Amino acid sequence: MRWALEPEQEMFRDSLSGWIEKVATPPRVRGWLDSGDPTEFETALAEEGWLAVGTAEDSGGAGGGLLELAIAAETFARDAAPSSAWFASVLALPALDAKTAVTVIEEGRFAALVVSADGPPDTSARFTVTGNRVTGTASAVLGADRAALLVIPTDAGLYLVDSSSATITPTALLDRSRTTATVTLEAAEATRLEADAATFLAEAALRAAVLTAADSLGASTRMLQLSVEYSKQRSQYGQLIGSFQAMKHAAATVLVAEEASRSIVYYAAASVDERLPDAALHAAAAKAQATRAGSDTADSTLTMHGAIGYTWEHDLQLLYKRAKLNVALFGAPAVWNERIAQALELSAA
Amino acid sequence: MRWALEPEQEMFRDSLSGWIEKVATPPRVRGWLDSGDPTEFETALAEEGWLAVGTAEDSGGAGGGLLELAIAAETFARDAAPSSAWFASVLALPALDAKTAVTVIEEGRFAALVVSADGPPDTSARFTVTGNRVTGTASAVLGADRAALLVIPTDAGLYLVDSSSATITPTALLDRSRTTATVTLEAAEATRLEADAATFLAEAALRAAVLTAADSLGASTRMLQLSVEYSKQRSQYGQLIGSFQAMKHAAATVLVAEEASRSIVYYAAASVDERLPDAALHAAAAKAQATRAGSDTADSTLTMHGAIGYTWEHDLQLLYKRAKLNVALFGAPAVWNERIAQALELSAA
Amino acid sequence: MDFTLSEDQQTIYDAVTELASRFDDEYWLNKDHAHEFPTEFYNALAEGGWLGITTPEAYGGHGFGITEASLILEAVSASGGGMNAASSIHLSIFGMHPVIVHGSEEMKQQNLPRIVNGDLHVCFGVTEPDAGLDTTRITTFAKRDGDHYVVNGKKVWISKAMESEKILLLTRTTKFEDSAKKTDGLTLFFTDLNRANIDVRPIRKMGRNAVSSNELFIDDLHIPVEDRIGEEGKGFRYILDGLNPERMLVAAEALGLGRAALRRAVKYGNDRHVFGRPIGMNQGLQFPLADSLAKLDAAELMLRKATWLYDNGLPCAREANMAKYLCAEAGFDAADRALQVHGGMGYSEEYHVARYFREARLLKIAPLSQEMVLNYIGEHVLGLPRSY
Amino acid sequence: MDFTLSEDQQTIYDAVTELASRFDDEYWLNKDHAHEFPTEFYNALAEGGWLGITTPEAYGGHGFGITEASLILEAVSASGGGMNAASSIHLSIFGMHPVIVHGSEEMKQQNLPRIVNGDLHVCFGVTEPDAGLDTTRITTFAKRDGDHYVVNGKKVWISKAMESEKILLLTRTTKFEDSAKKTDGLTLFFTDLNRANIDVRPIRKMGRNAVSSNELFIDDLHIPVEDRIGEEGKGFRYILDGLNPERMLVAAEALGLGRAALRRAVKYGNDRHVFGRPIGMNQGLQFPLADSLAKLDAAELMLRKATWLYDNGLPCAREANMAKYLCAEAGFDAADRALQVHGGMGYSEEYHVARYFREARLLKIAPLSQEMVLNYIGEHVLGLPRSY
Repeated sequence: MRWALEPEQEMFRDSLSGWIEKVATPPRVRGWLDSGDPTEFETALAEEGWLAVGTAEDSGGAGGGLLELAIAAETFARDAAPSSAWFASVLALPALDAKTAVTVIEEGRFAALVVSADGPPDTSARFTVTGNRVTGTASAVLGADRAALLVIPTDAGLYLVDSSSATITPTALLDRSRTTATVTLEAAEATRLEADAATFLAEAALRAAVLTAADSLGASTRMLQLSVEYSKQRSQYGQLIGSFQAMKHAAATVLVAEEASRSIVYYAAASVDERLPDAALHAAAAKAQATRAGSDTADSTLTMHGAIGYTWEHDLQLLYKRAKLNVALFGAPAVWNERIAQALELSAA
Repeated sequence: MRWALEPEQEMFRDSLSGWIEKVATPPRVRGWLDSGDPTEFETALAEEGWLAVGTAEDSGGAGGGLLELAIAAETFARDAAPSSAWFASVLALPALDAKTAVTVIEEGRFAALVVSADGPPDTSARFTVTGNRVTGTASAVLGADRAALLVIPTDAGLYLVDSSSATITPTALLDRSRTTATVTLEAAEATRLEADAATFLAEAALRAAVLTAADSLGASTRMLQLSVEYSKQRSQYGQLIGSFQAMKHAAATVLVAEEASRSIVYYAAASVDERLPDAALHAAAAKAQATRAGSDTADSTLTMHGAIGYTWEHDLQLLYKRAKLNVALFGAPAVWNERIAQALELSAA
Repeated sequence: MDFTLSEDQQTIYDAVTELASRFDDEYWLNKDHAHEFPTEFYNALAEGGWLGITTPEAYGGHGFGITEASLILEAVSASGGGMNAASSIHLSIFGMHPVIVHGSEEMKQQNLPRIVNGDLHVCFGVTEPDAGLDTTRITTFAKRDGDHYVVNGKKVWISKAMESEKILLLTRTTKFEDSAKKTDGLTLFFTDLNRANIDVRPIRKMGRNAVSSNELFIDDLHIPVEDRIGEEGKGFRYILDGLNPERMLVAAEALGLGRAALRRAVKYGNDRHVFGRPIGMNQGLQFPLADSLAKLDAAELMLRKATWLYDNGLPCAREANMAKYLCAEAGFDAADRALQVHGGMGYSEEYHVARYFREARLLKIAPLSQEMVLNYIGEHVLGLPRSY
Repeated sequence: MDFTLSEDQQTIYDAVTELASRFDDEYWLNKDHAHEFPTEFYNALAEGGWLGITTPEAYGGHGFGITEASLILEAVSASGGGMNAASSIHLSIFGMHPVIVHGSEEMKQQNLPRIVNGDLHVCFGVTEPDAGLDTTRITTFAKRDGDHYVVNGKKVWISKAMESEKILLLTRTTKFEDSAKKTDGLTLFFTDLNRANIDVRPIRKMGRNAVSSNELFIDDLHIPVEDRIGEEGKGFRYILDGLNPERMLVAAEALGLGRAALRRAVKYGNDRHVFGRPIGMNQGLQFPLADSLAKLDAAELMLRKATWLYDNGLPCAREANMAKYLCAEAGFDAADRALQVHGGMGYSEEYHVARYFREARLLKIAPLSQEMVLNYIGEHVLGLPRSY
């Protein structure tokens, strides 16, 4: 049994971390979030080739699979980077033909899979097709407002639509580091994609689950880090608050949850990559475990910060809201629980 | 990154599982627990060579490390096997010279590390030495009542004592599948062991943490399995109870915790084996995560069973008590939390 | 508003607390281990006149309400007697309610004074293995035959059946499928627990072992018509009356158990020193205990409100259910935390908290699971759709 | 025992509920988004005479107690106004307590009627960045200079300072290190919030944005001696009086917020259909809501007991602390679950529950963290050693 990342995976993680620390500094992130315009980040992301990771080389990608994407999601979340365009694109890319994929990756023409982030991607309502015209609406589509290309699941397979032929209305999220939008198509011109819709969406659901889990993991890491830093500065009753046992136990509990989450998230990513028989179960478990742990961590670390964590000035609130959104993003725990329970075959059906 | 067990580890797991299912059938386990005499199990365990796993070949072992031992602990717990003698021996073995180790393994002369299971092994009170005579007492020593050889941590290093020169008083545990005893030595004749006490005990603490975590994992697996079986038989309000959403969610939550626990337990075992820099942290996280999850699982599955789970007749109570004991065994969460918090360096010391 | 107990109520609580304190933890530990009914305790309560707390004065009792009854059960449980103490007297305290309200004068005169003086032990035979929580699904059948009924069937989880002379027995006199409403066709008896026709088999269980829980196999039991309570076919309605008070009493027992556990945890937290300081100084230990106290105090208020409502003839289902839920939750959490403070299950019997823990766990399952309470609140209080 | 509100209390609660219902969720959403004080709401409350609920009749108020005050704040919070509504009137409702008890007759005559009619907005200047929860550690210093004091220092988390004409200001007149007891040497003023010498900077925060929270930089502020409340050096004692009532009022606000969130969750659970059935049928959703109702109801009882004790002059610290703890916990859990029912943070503003959630979270931190309450219970009620 081997438990370390492969050397090239470690290298990827380290170089992405290095890049994001340089590019997505706290003031810059603040700027993108306050203005609601993360173009600068998205452009840099594409130009530096990070969008290529996770896609096969013959589709213009740099290779690597879901494990690499999970590492990327974790890294982006740590700095509350506005990663919706990236997340939307990596979900959509496997549906695209090689030529289109190349334009996405090389030209930074972000794509989005048009499914409601209210539930798992494979449960979203389908659009309808007449001829090569697609009609329908989907709410809460992650990153749709940032996309040039839209992958539309319809009752007759997957279609590709240019975002200029869609009505895209952004929704304000409490978590300002991500964006969703309502996408409406009225007989929009569309191109049929070859990928099998059912297979693609089932896998997209697992990918979305693992990447959302990885996002929570990254957010948790940062929230704990902020708390540890804060505990070394803040005194109460003549002692640094880090010396209070309640503080220590809270931090320890957060770390335990993070370690457990990391194990299951990486394992689930590898399991989906390797198409293990229980991959769906692992992805669901990762989603449930890591997003719940992330939400608990958000509450614990906010408590550790006291009122300062509640201010707009402190970075904690960015991560707090991000972790909270992840719980519901692409399916609330209840929905994933149903899938897990199904795998358990609880009632003799 | 590879996430599967090595082929030989899988083989070991499968053959041990096969053996335990044959040997430790529920009625037999009941018999051992009711009579308080697990000799039959212990003898078979030694005779079939399972005690050799986890010890180097030149000490009479069959090779393998903590990961193999964790797999064994998990397997034993699944059937509520009376594994204290085994657990005590694998903690003690690394302190023994090769010749003595061989007698333990080949003759089934079980050994015990004489530390109180009230806390981590490296915090237990030391015995005192005068000449080659050892004096002192330790309460709640796991498996001491089953051991022929006692490894005694003293203020002057590790000593080996024959259990015939000790006063050993068993304590009744609520979990009847394990045993502890108070060990008292009054100027007992002892042989100095070469292993460095501090190093050995520090590692014993990590091993105890990981193996207790693995025990909870095994107990959890079985409790969930019993619940799933029960849910297929029991009807309420005209429906199989497995069809109630509360039941499904409870089962799903248990499974999620189990998957997350398995990831971190195996990872921690490998980390201790490979002496990774953060091995102590991983072991502590595994102990905290898996035993807490095991305790939660015990409560959830008891709820799923309703009153039947509360009866002596049903196997659930065996696992329930086992999982509950594991929380406190070798150190309550609070104690391990302190260690984790120390690693986080919360207050600028 | 007024949050104080009446003088009588306070006196009752204090007197029973004093009386129960004469039976220490060792007493209960030994009874539990030996699976032995706590006769000395039961007799002491009977001699003190407490068993007749709710029995009308005309039959030798005190005619008090459910508030006073709950205070007695809470006090005996909180003394450290826990569920063993409470279960030994539970049915005497309030179980005869159907007899008091619907029984014949003769039945009352013959039996109630004997309940009050402790001479008559009774049990309550409702639950069945295949019916579970859905009481209307019981199948134990009483067939009328002249001046008596012939009963056949099976009961399970019948507390104190081993020790009882009589049983309140719920049967069907019309089959489920032949009843117009599913709550019709049930008939209640108060009759001798005749061992010739009722085989009583104790169930071995994790806790509360001083008072038996039993399976009953009823084979051609003949019950005289005079032993029927009220009218044929109305048994369900008669026991329904008692459901809310029953929940309140169980809540009181859970509450008392939580108090007993918390008391021991605090004592241990102060007494036990590690690294030269009491372990109670650790926030990791202290905060959960403080939380438990707050939850127990809040649950107590809900219980008091519920019993006050009932005694004043006001609707109380919401509060009765919540009291059971909150007390069982708070009581178990307190016991669980007390166990953790003591270093886990291992050293259990020595510190008694393991006994509290085992008993507290039972109260989350029986006589009504926490989930069924949530179903009730969700459907009948919040107005959400039925979920099962 | 008696668990019913008095007729007056019920009338107050109903009337304020009715009045508050005229300000709908959209109103509060807009105020929150615009960071705009809810003047219309405030004025409506003032016109209704509710701001003077605890002010003595001699000064134009109603002279009611903390029970009535808490009912008003609970009602406005539960209306959906939440903390924005409550904080806009909170200090008018009870904040003048030190003035009423210890202020000069002139101070009372000049100010209290203006509080009652809503003309005078006030804030409370106690907390400081470096003192945190330990009020005795404040350093804002008032140096006596003839017929006035000269004040310098810094305050933080001062609610409504932006909107206020006057401030209740706690200072040190003797330094901590020169005071015999750490609670000595603090002096309380009620004075003009003079912008020339007090720089008021709002703090941007996650929620409750219709009422500002501020940092105050005080630079050579001159306060006339007449603006001093009571004696020099006794300020800590004066504000100590108000600590328990303050906890009760915060509890009432948290409780109201929880009720508002739960109401929306239940409505959504009934209205929203997925796969042809209301999502409220799911036990995974229904059970947590039912649990929340039980916890809110229990927390309410603790709050009522606390205010009843205070109004009857009985010791109430245990209950006040528990009420704050339980209401904040139950209120937040209800809001958190309401959010989950709605499918998470995303669609927040549309359903208002995200606003409740943000506000409910604040109440676990401020004005007193849950952990400090647990410290209090652990040390002063359970008798465990001090842990910090």
